[in-house]
Amino acid sequence: MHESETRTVILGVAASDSHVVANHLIAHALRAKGFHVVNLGTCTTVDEFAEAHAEYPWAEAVLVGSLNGHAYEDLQDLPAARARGLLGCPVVLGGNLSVGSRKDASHLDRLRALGVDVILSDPALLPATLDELRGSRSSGPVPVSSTAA
Amino acid sequence: MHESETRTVILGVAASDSHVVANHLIAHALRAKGFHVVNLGTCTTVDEFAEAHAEYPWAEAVLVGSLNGHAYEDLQDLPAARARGLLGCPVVLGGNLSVGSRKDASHLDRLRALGVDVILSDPALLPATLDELRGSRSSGPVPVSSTAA
Amino acid sequence: MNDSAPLPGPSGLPSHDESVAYVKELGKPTSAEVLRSARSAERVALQPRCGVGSHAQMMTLLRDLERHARPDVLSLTIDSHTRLKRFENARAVLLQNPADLNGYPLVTHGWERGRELNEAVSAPLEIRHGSPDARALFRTAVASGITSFEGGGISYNLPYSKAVPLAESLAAWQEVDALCGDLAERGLVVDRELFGTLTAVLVPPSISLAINVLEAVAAAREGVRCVSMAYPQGGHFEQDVAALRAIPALAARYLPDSVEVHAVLHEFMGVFPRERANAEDLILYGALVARLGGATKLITKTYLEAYGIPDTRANVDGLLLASRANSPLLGFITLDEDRIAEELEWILQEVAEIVDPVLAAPDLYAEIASAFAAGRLDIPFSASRHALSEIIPRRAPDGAIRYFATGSLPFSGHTRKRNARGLASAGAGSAGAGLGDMVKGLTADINYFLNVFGESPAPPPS
Amino acid sequence: MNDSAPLPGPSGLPSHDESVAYVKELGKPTSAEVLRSARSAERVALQPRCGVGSHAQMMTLLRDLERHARPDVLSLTIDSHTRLKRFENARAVLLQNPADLNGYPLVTHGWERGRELNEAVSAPLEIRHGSPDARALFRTAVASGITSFEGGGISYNLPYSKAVPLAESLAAWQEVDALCGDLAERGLVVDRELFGTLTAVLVPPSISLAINVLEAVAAAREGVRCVSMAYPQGGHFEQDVAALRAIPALAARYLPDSVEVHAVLHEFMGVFPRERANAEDLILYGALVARLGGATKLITKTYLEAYGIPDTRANVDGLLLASRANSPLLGFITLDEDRIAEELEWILQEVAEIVDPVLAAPDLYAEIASAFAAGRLDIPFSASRHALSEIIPRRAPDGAIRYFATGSLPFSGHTRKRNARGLASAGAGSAGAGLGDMVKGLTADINYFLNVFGESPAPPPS
Ligand code: B12
Ligand code: B12
Repeated sequence: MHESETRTVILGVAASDSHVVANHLIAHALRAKGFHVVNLGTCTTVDEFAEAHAEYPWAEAVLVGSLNGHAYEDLQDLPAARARGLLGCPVVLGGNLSVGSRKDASHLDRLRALGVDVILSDPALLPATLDELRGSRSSGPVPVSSTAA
Repeated sequence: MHESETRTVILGVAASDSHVVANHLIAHALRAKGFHVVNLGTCTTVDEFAEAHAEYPWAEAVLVGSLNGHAYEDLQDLPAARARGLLGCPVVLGGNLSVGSRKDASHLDRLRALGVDVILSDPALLPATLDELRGSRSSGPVPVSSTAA
Repeated sequence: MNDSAPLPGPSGLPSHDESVAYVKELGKPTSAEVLRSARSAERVALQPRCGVGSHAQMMTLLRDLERHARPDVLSLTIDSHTRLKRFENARAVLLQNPADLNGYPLVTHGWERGRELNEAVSAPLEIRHGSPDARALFRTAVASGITSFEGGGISYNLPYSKAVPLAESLAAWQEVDALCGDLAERGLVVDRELFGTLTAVLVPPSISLAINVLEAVAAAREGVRCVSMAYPQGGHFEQDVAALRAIPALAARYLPDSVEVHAVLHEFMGVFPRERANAEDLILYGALVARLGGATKLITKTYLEAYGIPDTRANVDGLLLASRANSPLLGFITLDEDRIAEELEWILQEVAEIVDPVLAAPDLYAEIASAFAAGRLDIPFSASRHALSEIIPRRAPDGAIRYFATGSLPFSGHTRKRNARGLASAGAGSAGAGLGDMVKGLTADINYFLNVFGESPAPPPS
Repeated sequence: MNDSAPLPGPSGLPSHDESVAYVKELGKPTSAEVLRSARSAERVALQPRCGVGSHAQMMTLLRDLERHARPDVLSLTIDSHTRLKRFENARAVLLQNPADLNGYPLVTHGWERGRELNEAVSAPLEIRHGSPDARALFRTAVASGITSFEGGGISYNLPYSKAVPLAESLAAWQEVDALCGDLAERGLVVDRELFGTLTAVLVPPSISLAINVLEAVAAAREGVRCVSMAYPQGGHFEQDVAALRAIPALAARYLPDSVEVHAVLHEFMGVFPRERANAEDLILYGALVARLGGATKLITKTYLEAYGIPDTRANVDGLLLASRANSPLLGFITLDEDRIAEELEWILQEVAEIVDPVLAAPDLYAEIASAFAAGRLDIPFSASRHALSEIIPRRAPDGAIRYFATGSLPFSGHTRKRNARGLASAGAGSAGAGLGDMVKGLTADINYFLNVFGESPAPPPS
């Protein structure tokens, strides 16, 4: 696995979703911390994330934002991609992850079942989360459900 | 029965009740129509109404206002007074006749059961009602439940 | 807690010292403290009217209001048997059907239950009632640890009873005020709220404020340290704002510095629109008047006002809507300050013309009684025989409340002319008009907000 | 009506004439008619956002909103698969779990069901969506008898999709506009609402209005006769009022008299307070801005905004609260007219500097596309690659939205200096500040109302 001097992450917003303000801010903030951010922007399908990861295989994580409530539907292709050996890095998801105002925990479970590794709500926690993921990665397999949400 | 040239009515507000604005207006309005109004004002018990009727036996009716919701409690002594042969004229009641915002018809029934002859909501109907009562009186007994409410 | 259980018998009341200690241990602020902190935070404290006959239901009502609307002060509105000391009637109805009571019969329930209510919520309680002689009720309230008590020898007599002489009610309230003075010395400041709302309908601001001033001066002399002067929203914006702003000016002029004075607004207390949307417009309007007039506290109404005592949900909704007036986002509103200043000047002038002669007399209480007997003091639509109700208020074309007849009030020619001028254009003043016309005009003035909203003046279902 | 029944297959659409006749027979006013009468009554028409996946639930939702809140116009908010023409995804989710859709997939449900919805309520419907290419959706809407359609070649592309070229979306919307022209000739005026709200967050008024003007000019050229220009409440009172008042001025300057133009306000579309009371303060504030700015229509929010798509009750409550702004009792409010006039002048100046060069070009559509490519036209926080997002908005200390970076907008030196001056005192302009600081500052500007209400910037539960 290639390790560059600057740490790389892939960032994007889920396939049916055009909410982009947080995406802009997260990209800026991670760049200010020295990350190389490959920002795929809004309306990014799982395939596009996978292509980007193939292009930047040293990327530490794929960071997906989803605000419009369609996270589950938009990540339907994640298990298939993983089955094809793609997107071998942790997938971190954040935003507003289901439709409606009263959220129960089950919608997070079904996202984890799709293969989402970490669910975060506060983007300020991203750098620490990335550090932790890198730590656990060098010592073992990707943690399956560490979460700060 | 004594019949004076000017028609007389007895007016007052129920025993526990001090709401007096409508009482003032009704008195003014009936006087403007030529009635002699014996206005007993607020907080008038059944006994006081009965005394006034004894003093003005030619009064055509006793007009009772009740706004605070206590009409039923405040007229508890009406059956006893009637039993003693007092208040032989029609008793007309108007106002806000029970406690609470959603009224059902039963509270009117129990007032009629106490001996209230007419329940009116709009004081503008008083002159016509008094005419009608006088008409039916000269031809027969007091009507027991004519109502415009 | 169980209304079908026997009511507690008349029981010995605890001493003032015990009650003061109880309030300290209660672990909640007094009304006076709540008012002080609302004022320093520049927000309007909110308070609903609420009172039901049953103790269990009263507990539930207070808790529900607190949980859903977080009012700053909660009311125990007392039933109208109790306020007339018809304690036996209150007891009879309570035992038979507590829902028939239009308020909570505290004396009948007793002070131990009063403490239960007090402990059930974190907002302080105020007793709202209408008793010409409130001594028994006051003692029960203090024993219950209740820190705010409404009323006064004039304001809880004339609008509420028919035949109680003023000398009697003034003496009873002098005792209540003196008890407050005693409590203050023992470390408990009771908020004494004066009921300047009077008969609520078309009350000229200077009448409301003059009665407030007289009662406040009397209370201060007995040692009362926290006075809330209440004014009923009349419906004309600049006039109402000016009336609220007059309160601190009057306090500065007539009361010692040692007395804290708060302005309280009653949301409109006259004929309310029946349609919910219209009623809510009026509720929000009232709350904005309170905020912009600098009131410390607002007594709220509900969209069911035209129908009867509201249910809890409506009461909560009324509080929540009114609380929008405390929004930090209303700084953009500017007012017609010139117009307000003009009204303020007029109001202060009229109040001075009414109260200065009374305050100059050697015996305040005797002078109040004889001034009312002579009409030098007066209120419109008195429920009592002991006020002449010679004054007749009307609305000017802009909605402001003016004197159509000033009766025997000792007004200057200037004041009388100004009022007549205000009404002249209304055509209200046509001296030749008959009684019928006058009643019609007055009725239209009373139905003012129905007209604003285009509702017919048909009365609500009885 | 039953979602588990097979969906209607793609069916032939009725002709324009049939649809026009259908609307006439529907027995309810068109959106354009509702807007016109709201304007002449000087009230703000109210409209909620609302859309759920299931047809049966959509019926219930519309009926419940109408019954409890009587909005003037009702929305069909379309799901975000449909807006990206991912009709197959919409169908898949609909069959599997309609509650997972964030809107009503009208194309998938089909126009017959659209008519069912239309017939279920007495308010006219508007389609709100976000489609760069809305032709299929528009045709289905017209066939459903729906008389208001939101969007535009710029405003429904840049905020909503990543890679659709402007030429493509402009062409698609030119077709929609031309269809509206055809319908107008056949007697049905469709209200075409432009989505000047754009990316909603920190949108400088002149950007919103410039895009509105360009889309309106394009629409008018195709025969559109009723245009609603929408502007997102930014949060600064005088700036927002000025922006709304700019709309009739811009219409007079840039559009033929034959086009009716309405101003529409979107209640605040950025980070919303989480506490219900604070959210409601903001909702009422937005409604007052609409009223005082002279908007014809207001798109409402709910106290659940920070959490997700609201339930019906919250939507009703939001409408009822906003309707207080139509109160006849707010005549007392006067505004800082000088400040508003100054903002208005600036806004009109900035809009002219942005749109005049574009409108001077021979081919409007080509010029729009190349101006965006060059940054002469731009929007902040673009979701699309086809706008540069070189412009960076910031809040001045008073909360007004100013340009921190004007990118390649063809602004005069005067305009640039004025914006810089506005921000200078914010410390926002310190040129030496790093990216981290800029992001911090921007984030604080975005979280503006959280700060106003003292809420922590912690995000709502995901
Ligand atoms: C602005 C906005 C828009 C703009 C977006 C412009 C743009 N291109 O960005 C417009 C008007 C176009 C829009 C459209 C829609 N929107 Co919108 N929108 C909003 C709004 C008002 C603010 C969002 C925003 O920018 N916030 C500022 C940023 C900085 O914060 P944020 O996005 O909330 O993100 C925070 C966290 O979620 C987290 N986060 C975000 N991404 C990530 C990623 C990672 C990896 C991590 C760790 C954290 C993280 O960090 C951020 C800071 O705390 C919100 C409601 C609100 N008030 O929050 C609704 C909201 C998100 N939208 C919503 C909806 C439904 C839509 C639509 C689908 C509506 C429709 N059916 O037409 C459309 C379609 C868009 C689409 N195709 O997806 C809903 C989502 C509902 C739900 N989940 O139940 C919301 C919540 C509104 C609501 N209450 O109903 N919207
Ligand atoms: C002003 C007012 C007061 C003033 C009264 C001053 C006074 N002395 O007159 C004050 C502030 C003192 C007051 C006190 C109380 N009030 Co009060 N009051 C009102 C208010 C706001 C307006 C009443 C009014 O004057 N209207 C103007 C006149 C012209 O109209 P009206 O009285 O409604 O009468 C109309 C009809 O009812 C009818 N009518 C009246 N009398 C008669 C008589 C006849 C014969 C006929 C045919 C028709 C008729 O004609 C009138 C014109 O349409 C009403 C609510 C409202 N907005 O209507 C509450 C209201 C009447 N009060 C109410 C209550 C409960 C009280 C209190 C008991 C509260 C308490 N527990 O402390 C006290 C106690 C008073 C007592 N001892 O009875 C309730 C009654 C509740 C119920 N029935 O469910 C009301 C409805 C408020 C409410 N929504 O809760 N009140």
